[in-house]
Amino acid sequence: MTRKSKIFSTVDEIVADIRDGASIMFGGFGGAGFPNNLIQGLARKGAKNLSVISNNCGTGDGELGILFKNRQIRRVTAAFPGPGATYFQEQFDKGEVELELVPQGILCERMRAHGAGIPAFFSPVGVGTDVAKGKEERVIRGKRHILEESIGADYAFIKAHRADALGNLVFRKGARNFNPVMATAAKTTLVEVEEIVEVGSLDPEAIVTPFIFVHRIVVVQGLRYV
Amino acid sequence: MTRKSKIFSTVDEIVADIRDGASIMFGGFGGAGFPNNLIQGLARKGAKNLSVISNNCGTGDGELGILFKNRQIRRVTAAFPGPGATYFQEQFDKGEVELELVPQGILCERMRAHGAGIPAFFSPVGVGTDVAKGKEERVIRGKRHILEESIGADYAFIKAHRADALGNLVFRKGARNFNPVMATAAKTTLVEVEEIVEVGSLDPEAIVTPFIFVHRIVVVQGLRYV
Amino acid sequence: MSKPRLTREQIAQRAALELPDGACVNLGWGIPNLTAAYVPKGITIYFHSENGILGMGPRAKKGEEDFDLVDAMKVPVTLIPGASFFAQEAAHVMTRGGHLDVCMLGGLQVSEKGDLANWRVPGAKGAGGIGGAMDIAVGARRLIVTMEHTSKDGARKIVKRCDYPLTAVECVDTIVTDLAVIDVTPDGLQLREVAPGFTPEEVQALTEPKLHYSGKVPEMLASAR
Amino acid sequence: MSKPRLTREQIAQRAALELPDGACVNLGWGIPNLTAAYVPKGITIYFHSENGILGMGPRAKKGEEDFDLVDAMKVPVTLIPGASFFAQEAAHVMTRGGHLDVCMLGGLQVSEKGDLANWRVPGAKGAGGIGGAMDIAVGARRLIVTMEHTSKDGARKIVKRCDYPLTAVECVDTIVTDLAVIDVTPDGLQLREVAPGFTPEEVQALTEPKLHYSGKVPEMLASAR
Repeated sequence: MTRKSKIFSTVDEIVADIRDGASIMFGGFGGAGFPNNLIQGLARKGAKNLSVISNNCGTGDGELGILFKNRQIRRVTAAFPGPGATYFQEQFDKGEVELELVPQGILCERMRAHGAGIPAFFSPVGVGTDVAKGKEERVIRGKRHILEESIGADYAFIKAHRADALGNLVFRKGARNFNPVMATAAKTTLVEVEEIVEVGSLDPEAIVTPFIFVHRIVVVQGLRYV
Repeated sequence: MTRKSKIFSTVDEIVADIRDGASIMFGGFGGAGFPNNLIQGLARKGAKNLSVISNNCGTGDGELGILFKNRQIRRVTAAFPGPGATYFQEQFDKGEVELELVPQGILCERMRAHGAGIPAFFSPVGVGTDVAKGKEERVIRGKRHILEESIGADYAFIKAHRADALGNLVFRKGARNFNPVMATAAKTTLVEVEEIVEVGSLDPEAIVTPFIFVHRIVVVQGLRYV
Repeated sequence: MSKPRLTREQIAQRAALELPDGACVNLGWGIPNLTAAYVPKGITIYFHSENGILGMGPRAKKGEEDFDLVDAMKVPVTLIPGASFFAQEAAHVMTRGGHLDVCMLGGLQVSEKGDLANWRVPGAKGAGGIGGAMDIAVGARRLIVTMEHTSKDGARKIVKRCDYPLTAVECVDTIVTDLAVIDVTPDGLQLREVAPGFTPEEVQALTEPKLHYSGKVPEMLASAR
Repeated sequence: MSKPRLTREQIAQRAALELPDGACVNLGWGIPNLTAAYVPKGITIYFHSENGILGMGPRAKKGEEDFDLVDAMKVPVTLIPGASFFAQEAAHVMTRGGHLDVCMLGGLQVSEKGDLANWRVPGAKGAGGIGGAMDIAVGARRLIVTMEHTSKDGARKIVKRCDYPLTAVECVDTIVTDLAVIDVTPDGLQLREVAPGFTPEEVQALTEPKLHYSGKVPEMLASAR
């Protein structure tokens, strides 16, 4: 049995098997750490009816914007869709896209739980708010909590700074954000990196995402929408 | 208001206020990353009736052993007390010390939950075993799970390799183990380090435990029981 | 009622005096974010951002921006010594887990019991957005809300019971407005300071629940002008 | 029944053939731990340890031990290129979260349904210890139990129903013993191989639940001798 390399030559190849109806997580926050090349590849690929998880919903045509513009997304789980997410907001107002609005830390925690084999947890966040609607409430140690379920996806699209050929990852400054936790929570994690280095050349103490969580790698010049 | 330095000059000073009946977490696994100097200080201090959390229960007089030898511990939560934990085993057999035996990953996860503001979570680990006794069971997504509660402590005693004067920490190889998660789960975290460096000299990308989780630091030559 | 109230900058300046030396602090959108510029000299505050930074310094200078080093408002910032990077999930271990010393959020309404509504105006267009506010409100050791005392159309924002969608219940410790500093206590709202030129009675008139105070209420600190 | 069975080393050697190139693998105490020495040439296995290591290499040579670089059995090890360190909590995200390709544990009893008992002999003295076994058993993508087919006093260890304290229910995929390789399937136990010199009937006689097989059952691979 020969082991397949995780390294893909092009963005189009790395996304080639994404089917209609897939669920996909997208890293990125505040303009940093978005897998914009992978997103562009997915836009070209044209898979539709996607269920996505992302902190926000794009900014104009940038970041997730192009996927909304192309009407590839049916449902989104987000913490802060954002006023700049023009295509999303239009479709949301017309009832053409479904939104699950989630507190940001709970969005992280639900993904982490999925990656950690934890199906549900009690949380103090959102108690007594719209977020609690339809959720089980329970008083634990005298405080009100609601039950939150873990959330996974078929794919995570993430952006890292550097990878080795096995898929060990390091990130750059605030561009780390959602990327590591999403890598743990998806069946298949695709990463775009700016640079690929020899196996063994990343400091084992400083690797942020061990390769066990990474399945496909493409090296490509970073794209940023400010 | 003048900010107090976190740096203590001696082990005896850093543990001076530990009261009888305190709950304390102890890092360390497999002989590595044990805060042995802090433990020795606590043995000298003599606080009794302690409730402790530790993967194991010492090896002879070493690691937690001295605290059992001194009969300072009333109750222990552990994953693998260990055949070498002679004082613990003696007292356990005589019913003189209370044990809560917990799967190791769940021990970590319960501490992480505490540090993350999560009071309880459902877990697939221990379903149908002695660990499930007395715990709520629930089928989630077709699989059986049990409810686990978070666990915190008054103090965490941990060992790191290097600290800066603020308390940012890096660890050494497998000596990281339980130390970072315990730092997040205790009201007051005491750390013994081999070296203290200038603030700003640790790589911000490679800091494992940010200083927010660290309250007291003492520099002392590492002690190891092999 | 045309007496000058504090400006947004002055609210931020007053709020900054609530920060103890060495504190780890998260600032939300709006007035809270202005506070960073007014940290009193001689103390160091470690600003936290939800994207995984502890120890943010001032905004980056023009031409020196690094767009991987941004705060939660997408503004390029700098680091101070002792800063660290971590993942978003770890950033929220800090918020929700009760590790941040002080957090400041803007407010649309604050109730007598310290309930906060700050993320959505009822009937507003669009999807709205929660962001990190709920995790922060629930977990902050001390939550300060900075806001104008009344809305643009003159409605009272400190109310007996919020009718806007809530961010979190019983979470606010202190309210700093353009008219007052008010502490939320188990015994009700305590009026700690009033804006220069205003009387407690005038502030009470613009506040729905009862304000408790006794004797002369000090003016909001002069350094805040 | 005095025919020679496989030795513990040979069980480990046979079990090692179950490991695919590039797999991330955790080995428990006992026979599983011996497996690392028998990884076939030309493939690379990334061994995982609960204390936060992925990519352990062979034991450290005498005189070159680093006692901060130990496996879960406290043995000083080495690293291979691509190895990383992380916290115990993250190590168990890998175990429980279903990220490890193969895990091997020792066994006291395995049931027909794949229940595993491996951490405590009923009535034994002392507190016992669970360690990481329960997280590993629940989360492994593929769980292989390596053990002797019968206990020292001749009792059958592959049973209809475990009466020893359980480690996890319905978790075992494959059992490698000194007599056989057996897969746990929804249709019952499938006898895949028998030890050289043994017949399926002889193995069945030492196994409580029914073993399914058809035709000639191959011998446990020769390279395992």
